[in-house]
Amino acid sequence: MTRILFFGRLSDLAEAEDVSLPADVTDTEALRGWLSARDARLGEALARPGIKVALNQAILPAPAPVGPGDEVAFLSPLSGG
Amino acid sequence: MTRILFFGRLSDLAEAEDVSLPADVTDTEALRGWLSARDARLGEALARPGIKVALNQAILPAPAPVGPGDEVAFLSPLSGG
Amino acid sequence: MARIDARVTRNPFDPETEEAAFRASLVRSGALVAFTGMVRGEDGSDPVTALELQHYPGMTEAAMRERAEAVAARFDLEAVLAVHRVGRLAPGEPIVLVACAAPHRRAAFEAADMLMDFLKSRAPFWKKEHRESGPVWIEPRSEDYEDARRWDEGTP
Amino acid sequence: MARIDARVTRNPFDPETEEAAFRASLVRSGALVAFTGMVRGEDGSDPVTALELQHYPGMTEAAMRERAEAVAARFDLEAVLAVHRVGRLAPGEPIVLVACAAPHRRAAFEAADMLMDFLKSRAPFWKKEHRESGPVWIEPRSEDYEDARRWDEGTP
Repeated sequence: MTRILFFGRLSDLAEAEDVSLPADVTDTEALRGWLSARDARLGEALARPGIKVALNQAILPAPAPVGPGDEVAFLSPLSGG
Repeated sequence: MTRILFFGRLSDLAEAEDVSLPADVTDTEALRGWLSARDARLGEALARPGIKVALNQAILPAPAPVGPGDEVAFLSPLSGG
Repeated sequence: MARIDARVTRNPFDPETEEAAFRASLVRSGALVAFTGMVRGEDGSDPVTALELQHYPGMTEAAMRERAEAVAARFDLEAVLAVHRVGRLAPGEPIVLVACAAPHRRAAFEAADMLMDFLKSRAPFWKKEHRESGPVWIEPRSEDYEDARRWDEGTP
Repeated sequence: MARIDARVTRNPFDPETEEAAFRASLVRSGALVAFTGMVRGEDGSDPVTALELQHYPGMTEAAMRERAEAVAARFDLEAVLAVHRVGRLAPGEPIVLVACAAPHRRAAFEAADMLMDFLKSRAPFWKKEHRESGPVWIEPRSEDYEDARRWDEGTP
């Protein structure tokens, strides 16, 4: 299973879930496409500028391989303080 | 009477006093000279760079007339905070 | 290296109590700069009724510590404190406290400033304002990103 | 115009108690920056045993208020607090507290920074350190004057 998380504005559109990824979803970019195909509204939000992807709690500078046991988080623009 | 005050390093060398100024001491610069003539060590300290003169609690940009009822303060470099 | 205390709290916290304990721990500092951020309520015709703060448990705490370490590596500091609230907050409630203690005041000021800039746009927190007109997710303004960039290596 | 509270005290004061009262008075601020200056004791081989702070009664209070007003005229602030201790202080004791509250954090940071720069070299206080080797009058370093000049009109 792969854990998928959503934060900020994205968390209004999708719940955290544990999924078995299809065989062709092997990196974070393919995962984004797969999630977008399942839910057009979420897909639109994931395509917005400023969305970051974290793999196992580290923000990715570029798409990276993903598989069972990983935790992938889609992050709306950060806003603390 | 004119009140003379000393602050900071200068306060180690001279006490506050109320004086009747001689007739020829009519401005703050003459007052500095008169005090220096009375006490060479104080005079040396008053000649150091950074000494400011306040007349009636306002720092003077240049020598100013002084007379009975005035309060003149000689200020070592300010150091708060 | 400075002592670092970086925490996320779901419960309300008292900035002055935290600061007093922080100050009592100091032995070589002459300067302490503390920043407290509070939920602003009054804001024209559409006041904020609550602020909701989300974080990414685990990642957020690690990021706060990492940001605090970056600040401590840059300035001569004795200690750094960062406390960040999450959950649902009422107007006036403290959101964040950052305190930096240093031998000299310039380091304390700049360190607190830098750490706040980092927490504002580079730590995994998300803010949703509940207003009378409805909820609004808050995103950093372009000046928040610029503020944070001021501290980047090689930035003019 | 911001509310201003500028005070000289011969008695010890508690920065966090002052700050708590200051924070409780705020209605429109999202940011509070507080600077606390403390007597440094440890300083190599010749530690400070006491700090003596002199002021010019009347003139000092007026100057503190004037400096606080200059800061309030420059930034969008809700309130400014400045408390400055005089008399004989022990190592660790607070010397000065400056707190600035503003709707936005940049104004609060810069205002507190500016007010401290002004108190450091442009307010009538004098500091004498008592060290094991004897007493030393402290004068501003050239960087203290430069720090204060940063805020002058027309300075680049």
